[in-house]
Amino acid sequence: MSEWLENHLPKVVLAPSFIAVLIFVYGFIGWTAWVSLTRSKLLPKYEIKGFVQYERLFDSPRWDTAINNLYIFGALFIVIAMVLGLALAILLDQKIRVEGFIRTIYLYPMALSMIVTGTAWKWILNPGLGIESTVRGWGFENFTFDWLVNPDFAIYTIVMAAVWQSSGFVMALFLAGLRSVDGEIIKAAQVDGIPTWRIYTAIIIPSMAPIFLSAFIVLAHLAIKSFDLVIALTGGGPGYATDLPATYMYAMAFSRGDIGQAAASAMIMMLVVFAIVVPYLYSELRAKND
Amino acid sequence: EPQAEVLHWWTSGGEAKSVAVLQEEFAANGGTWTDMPVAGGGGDAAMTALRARVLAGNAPTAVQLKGPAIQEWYEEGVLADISNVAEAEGWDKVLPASIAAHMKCEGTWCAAPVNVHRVDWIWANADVLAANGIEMPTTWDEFNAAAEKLQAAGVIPLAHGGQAWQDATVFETVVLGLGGPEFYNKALVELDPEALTSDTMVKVFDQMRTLRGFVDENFSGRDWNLATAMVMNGEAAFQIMGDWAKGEFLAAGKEPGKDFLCASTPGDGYLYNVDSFAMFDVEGDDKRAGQELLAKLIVAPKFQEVFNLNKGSIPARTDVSLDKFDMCAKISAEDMATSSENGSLLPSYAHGMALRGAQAGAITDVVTAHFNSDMSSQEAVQQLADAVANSY
Amino acid sequence: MAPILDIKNLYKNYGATEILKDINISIEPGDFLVLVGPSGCGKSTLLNCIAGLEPISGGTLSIGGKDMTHVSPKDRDIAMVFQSYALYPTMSVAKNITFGMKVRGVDQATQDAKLKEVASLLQIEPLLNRRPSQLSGGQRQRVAMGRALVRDPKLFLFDEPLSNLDAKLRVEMRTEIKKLHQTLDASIVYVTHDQIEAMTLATKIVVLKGGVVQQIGTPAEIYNRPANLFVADFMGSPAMNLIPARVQRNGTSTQVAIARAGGDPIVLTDTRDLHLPEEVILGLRPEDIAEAGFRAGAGVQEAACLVDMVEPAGADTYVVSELGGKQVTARLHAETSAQAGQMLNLAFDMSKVSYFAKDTGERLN
Amino acid sequence: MAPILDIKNLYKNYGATEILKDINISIEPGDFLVLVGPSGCGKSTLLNCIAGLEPISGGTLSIGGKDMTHVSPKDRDIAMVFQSYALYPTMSVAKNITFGMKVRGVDQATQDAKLKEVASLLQIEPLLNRRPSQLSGGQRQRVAMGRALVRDPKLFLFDEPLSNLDAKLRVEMRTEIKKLHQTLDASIVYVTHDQIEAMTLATKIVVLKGGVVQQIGTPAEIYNRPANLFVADFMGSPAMNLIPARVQRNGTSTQVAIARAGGDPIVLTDTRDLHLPEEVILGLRPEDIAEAGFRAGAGVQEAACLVDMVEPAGADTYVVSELGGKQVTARLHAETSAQAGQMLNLAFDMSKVSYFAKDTGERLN
Amino acid sequence: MTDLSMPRTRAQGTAGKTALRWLLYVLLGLFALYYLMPLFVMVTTSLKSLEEIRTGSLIALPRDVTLEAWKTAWSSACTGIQCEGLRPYFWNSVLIAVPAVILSTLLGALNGYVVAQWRFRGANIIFSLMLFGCFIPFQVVLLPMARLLGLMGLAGTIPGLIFVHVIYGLGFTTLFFRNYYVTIPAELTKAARVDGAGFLRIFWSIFLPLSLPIVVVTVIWQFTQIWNDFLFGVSFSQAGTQPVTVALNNIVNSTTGVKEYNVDMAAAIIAGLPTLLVYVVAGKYFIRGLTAGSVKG
Ligand SMILES: Nc1ncnc2c1ncn2[C@@H]1O[C@H](COP(=O)(O)OP(=O)(O)OP(=O)(O)O)[C@@H](O)[C@H]1O
Ligand SMILES: Nc1ncnc2c1ncn2[C@@H]1O[C@H](COP(=O)(O)OP(=O)(O)OP(=O)(O)O)[C@@H](O)[C@H]1O
Ligand SMILES: [Mg+2]
Ligand SMILES: [Mg+2]
Repeated sequence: MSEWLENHLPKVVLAPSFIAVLIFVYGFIGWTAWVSLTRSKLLPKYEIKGFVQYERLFDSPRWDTAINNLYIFGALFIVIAMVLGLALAILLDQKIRVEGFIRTIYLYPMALSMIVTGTAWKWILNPGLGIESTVRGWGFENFTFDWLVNPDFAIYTIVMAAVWQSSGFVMALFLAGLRSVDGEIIKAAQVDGIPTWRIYTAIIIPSMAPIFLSAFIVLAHLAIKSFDLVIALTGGGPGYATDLPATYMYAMAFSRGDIGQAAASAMIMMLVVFAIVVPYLYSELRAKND
Repeated sequence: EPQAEVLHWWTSGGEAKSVAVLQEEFAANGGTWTDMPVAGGGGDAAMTALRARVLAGNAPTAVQLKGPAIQEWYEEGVLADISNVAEAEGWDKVLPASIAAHMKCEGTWCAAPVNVHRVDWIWANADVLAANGIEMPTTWDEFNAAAEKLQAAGVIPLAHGGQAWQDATVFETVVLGLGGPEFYNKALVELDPEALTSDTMVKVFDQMRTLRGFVDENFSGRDWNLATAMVMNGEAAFQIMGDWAKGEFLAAGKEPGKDFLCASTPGDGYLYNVDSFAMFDVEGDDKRAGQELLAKLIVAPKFQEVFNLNKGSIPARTDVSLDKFDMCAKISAEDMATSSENGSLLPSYAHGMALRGAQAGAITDVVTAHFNSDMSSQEAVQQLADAVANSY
Repeated sequence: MAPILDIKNLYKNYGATEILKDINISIEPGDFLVLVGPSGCGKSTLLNCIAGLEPISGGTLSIGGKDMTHVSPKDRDIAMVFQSYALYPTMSVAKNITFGMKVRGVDQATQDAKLKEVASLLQIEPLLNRRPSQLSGGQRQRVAMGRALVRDPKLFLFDEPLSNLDAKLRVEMRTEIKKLHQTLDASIVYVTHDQIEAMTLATKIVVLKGGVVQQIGTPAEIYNRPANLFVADFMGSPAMNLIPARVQRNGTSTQVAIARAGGDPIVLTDTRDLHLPEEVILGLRPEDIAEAGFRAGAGVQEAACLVDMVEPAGADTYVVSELGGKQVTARLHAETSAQAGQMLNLAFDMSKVSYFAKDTGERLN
Repeated sequence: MAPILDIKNLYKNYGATEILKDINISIEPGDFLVLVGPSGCGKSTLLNCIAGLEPISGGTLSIGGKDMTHVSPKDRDIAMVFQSYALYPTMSVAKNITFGMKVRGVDQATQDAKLKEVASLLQIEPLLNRRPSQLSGGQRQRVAMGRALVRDPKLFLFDEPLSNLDAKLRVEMRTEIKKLHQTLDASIVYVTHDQIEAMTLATKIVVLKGGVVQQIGTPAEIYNRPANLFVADFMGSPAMNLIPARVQRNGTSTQVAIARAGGDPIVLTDTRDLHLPEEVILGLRPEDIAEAGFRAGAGVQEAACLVDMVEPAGADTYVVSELGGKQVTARLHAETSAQAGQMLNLAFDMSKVSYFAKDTGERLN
Repeated sequence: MTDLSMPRTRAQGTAGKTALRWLLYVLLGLFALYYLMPLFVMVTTSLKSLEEIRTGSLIALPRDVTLEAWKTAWSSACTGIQCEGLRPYFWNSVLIAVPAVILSTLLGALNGYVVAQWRFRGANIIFSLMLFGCFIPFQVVLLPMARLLGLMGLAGTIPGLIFVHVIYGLGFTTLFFRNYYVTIPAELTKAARVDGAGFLRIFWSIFLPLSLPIVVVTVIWQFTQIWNDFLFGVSFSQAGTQPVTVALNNIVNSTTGVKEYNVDMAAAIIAGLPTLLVYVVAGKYFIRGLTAGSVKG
């Protein structure tokens, strides 16, 4: 018995988490799939009615906007936050005197609830209150920065605030990764005559590939689930120009008592995630295995 | 000993004090009040919590609920019947019929009303109007003319916050003003497709487009109270908003009639937003007793008076003395009485009184999309009909 | 010509510990400097300082006549093989080797040619597509070598580059390095623990101990005329026999008396003209003590000694005998019939003897 | 007694590559088995398999008579020194060494005593509080040794444990390992590239090539009677001379003709009674070719050869001459007057000659 | 310990290098400004009186600095009937966040360790499945989870909230640790196994001490997520177990009452302080080169 335990301990240790995930993630996904086939309103019902919720979903112009926004927002947010996070991590890795202080400054946005920082951003980005009026106040009368109130550009202000909030954490993630790279290898590269930037791009960063996976998953998750950010900053507006699937789903599930519709949108969201994450994951884990 | 865990979303200073009155009375009658406040999103967050708790089999005793949502929850079979209290207290006699109707589920009483907010208010800065020689408008044409005048004078005619619910608030007053009570009822309560696609509706959207022109460029995402502040500052002249805006004026030390003016929006009718409490099915005699006591106290004149003085709204029951209330509240109460008689006392769709969430939301989507883009009125009308059809 | 590497009064500390003390070394272009010394004496640290990977705590260091204090490693024009290999873990073997060239903008054809050449030299052609983690220890070491060998720098730094190779391969590599040195006229600083490597490769050997230079000289100088007891003991395997002896001058020659286990002291005569204190440490290498009859020469003298131990080692047999209170090793031919416990006539080549002061350990002759 | 380690038909693949092929080895208690072979031949892999760190792909492996297939490394009662050290980076040297004992619940006093003992043996006492990153290469290697030496297992596995130590220390360590082996009567599997280590330590040597066992035998057997050309060439440094020759039987003795550069073939006589094919490869170690007059014995025969190269190496001087189309090395004493380009009389000890088949490379005599 | 900057010798740097270093600091400073901008707005607003906010520019410096709002937010702002500010809710949040962070981090570390260093058949698939779990929108789990919590008898309790946070934190913590541990040489595990250490011992003695930087990252992440969580906090709590975010939300989000921005901002900053504290304290352990010197090659 004890020998069996000995040999199977790794699996035993993993098992509870795995079972929990099976139930609380995949079980619930199954549940959601089921509900998405019903006409659940205020509370879930379990009588299957076919794909009517999906039809409603694809008929909804608001959902179209939400999905398009997700692509724009997701792509920009992930790329910018990743690049910025990495850049900041590298800069911070140069033996900075006040590293701890600066690191905290970059990280703190994560600490504050978006319920309120959203208001601050709203003011800063509002042309009448924030940057635009301040800069005009300095005498630059033609300065315009009205993305927040422009339906075509409002989504980019969401990107700005989202990057502001999350890039610090990505930086921390990369910093931890940078610090785990073996110093001897860097020395070898220096002697090999490799310029510092090439050392980062060709040696350190490739050896951090797993950390990139972490950062990507974190950012993708934030992109998919960005919710209070939008609610606080634009409330989905102007109009529903900055709606995202997550806000759509929340609105359906909780403001409108249309759980079936929410479930359908959740299923589509997860399909989108699946389509993006699985190939990446596959290549990442494969590379590790050979 | 009566027990009550009360889920509500009245958390800001004035509101909280109002509820505290209820709690004190509840305690004075020997009850124990457990407070479970969840603010946010006009009760969305509270509803989220409610749903989770109902599913967990851990429903709160009393919940702030309103409009058709009460009936929806009733249909889920989770509401308690408080008819015995209502009958003992004679609610039927003191509540306007249309408001009483909201409190009943299939003939039994299932909720207790707290107050009546009037939604179709127009607020104005007295000095600005005076300076430009403008009277409070009584028709939308007057409003438009006044607005143009103001615009020419460099004043923002209409202070507005570009949030979907604010757009919807303006929209419903325009529907009421241009279409009249009957049209409002057909279009926004009964969701009659003919009404939704009618020429009147096209005109409504035209007027929305006109109003859009009276709003400054930076309205997007603005909180309603910042818009109110614009009126206070004289930066803007008018705001269309429910009577909670009065609270902001009063908090800033402004006097009604002198510093700021209140009037119903152009047209007949009265759009109400009634807050109420519903009782959930719970186990235990102490909780049941709590529910009954709570229901009784809520509708009792004392609480109705004190609460509404604090909140800016008016009592739901018609037999409360209005002596202590301000001018605007008195107007509101008078209008409610007349409207109740001539059938123009109507539920506000924008505040969840008229429609179920899905339908109201579908309409709001179109309204806000139209207001924030250059969509034509025809197109908007078409989309409105489609969205409503798609929302069931 | 200016020295290619010039180290003056170099100090290096890690925190409070002094690792290198007052190092002075200079290398002419084309020199092959071998650094030897006990484990932990600071050899790798010195290489690191030369490469600019560790800041120096004092003194100056110049390469090609240019002061290097503020020059970063990548601008020093050196190639280095690390003791710990330090291969790029995410790159294939081929990429590990060519990466430096690629960065320097060497064209593809040259890269390929160089890679091919080096890979065949190091016998790693079949491994070119592997990752370092899929290599054996010796293979990794060869890749590390390859990375340096494709370069054409002012100065090569090799830190025990052959330690994990089998004897055969090591000999081949040694030859290749020697060739490299001769054909490219490259300047090389080389750390090794292999005495044969040191002897056959070096034009100059530096013996380091505890961060202090003990002796700098040609291999022959170091081997034949160690500057002190430490060097004498350290170089050569098995080590030089260091035997306490009493000396007495006798005309121009010297009488050396060595205590012998189980008998009177052996007295041997050194015919060289030496001035020595009375008590000395006498140094004589095992190969200078042979079985009587197997060694001829002017200074050779015989004496019977008690054999304590016989240790056959392939080509030779070592015989240990206690002399002057020390275990003295003699290298005999493989076929000796010597047996432990017996007396054996040994031939001492007195012309090879080194004398050291008993107190300071410094060389006396 | 049952063999302490018994390997039968062991195979090991990494993916599609076969690394070890049909290995059969068995060790009696107290055996000191040395594994040698070219870099990358599978030595470390074999140790990993024995330790249970890599699953085997075929065959069986038992330790102390018990099949080990499903036994985890920690229950195999082995201690191992890794070629790559594998020190615990966050632990001090002392903790690195005592960790194994602590895990096994050895009491503190014993731990301390053992630590002290091992630290002094390895000369790392001053380093006990350092982290591995603050050590030199050789110091790290000694800590890795220490981790194994504090244990008292059934079987020790050493993977090139002395490769980064200086010659002196290496000799000392070698002696200590030998002592350990003798006093504890421990069984040891030892990988080394150092021929002297292999020769002096082993009771049994296994020569591996490309994952295939070439020969198993005592050091003397391996050295004197290599089973095939590979072993002959691989063992011994400098390597055995392998010279193509034509043989002709002449009564009970054999005439061996070897082509000579710049002259007629040398003809030497082997007096042993051998039956050989006409064309053979003749193997003779450098130390069995001496300068004429310096080697006596029954089979010794002299011949004049043209010296191509003279290579002094401290204790000896190597002389290279082309014979049978091969560079043949002879080991001469250090004082030889041989000069490149001159003819030199060399003495060949024909009693030591090995003969190998030209085609298969297998030993013939 | 390597850094990519030049080793600093006695006299640091030439002119070019000094300039570069200045550029570096300027760059870092500019980014700091970007990050600080909203905080500036929040802090200044929190120091203004309501009157000033109503009449002045929202992003100007305060004319009269007053700490009134901070006091109110901490101890007298209304979050419903009670007007005791954030104070009473802090403890709930601590009771939820601390155990949940510790548990999820520990479990994640163990899981990551298994997946990275004890690969068995299917480990990667299990890992992928766990990872994909990160993406499940919390809104969809709310209702079924509520039902299950009710069945388990954990509805509305702090253990229930801890449970939920641990479950939905596992994906991330496992991800972080796994991706850190795959870069640690497998030889270490091997050596420890030969040394007689078992699975848990190796984890505890060898891997955990190596994990400081990633523990920091994970703790930062988990603590932030859990401390700032609103959705679960509001749905799975009841009166008496509500976390501080619900209180903050109640202070900030009044639909029809007077909005006190200064109190809102002060409350938000106060609510964020514990998280900030974690950043500062944990940040010390961003240490370089823990694996240095462990293995050769
Ligand atoms: N993970 C791996 N995948 C594929 N091949 C491998 C892997 N690890 C080792 N090898 C190969 O297996 C062979 C045997 O390796 P091993 O480490 O056992 O060699 P070795 O005899 O110890 O060599 P050395 O003396 O250089 O240490 C080598 O050719 C090596 O390239
Ligand atoms: N980071 C450090 N902190 C403190 N001491 C160190 C550090 N690195 C190395 N040392 C010490 O400095 C001395 C010299 O180390 P170095 O690596 O130069 O030795 P070495 O001559 O190369 O030895 P080896 O032959 O064993 O590789 C050693 O005693 C070592 O313990
Ligand atoms: Mg070294
Ligand atoms: Mg090996």
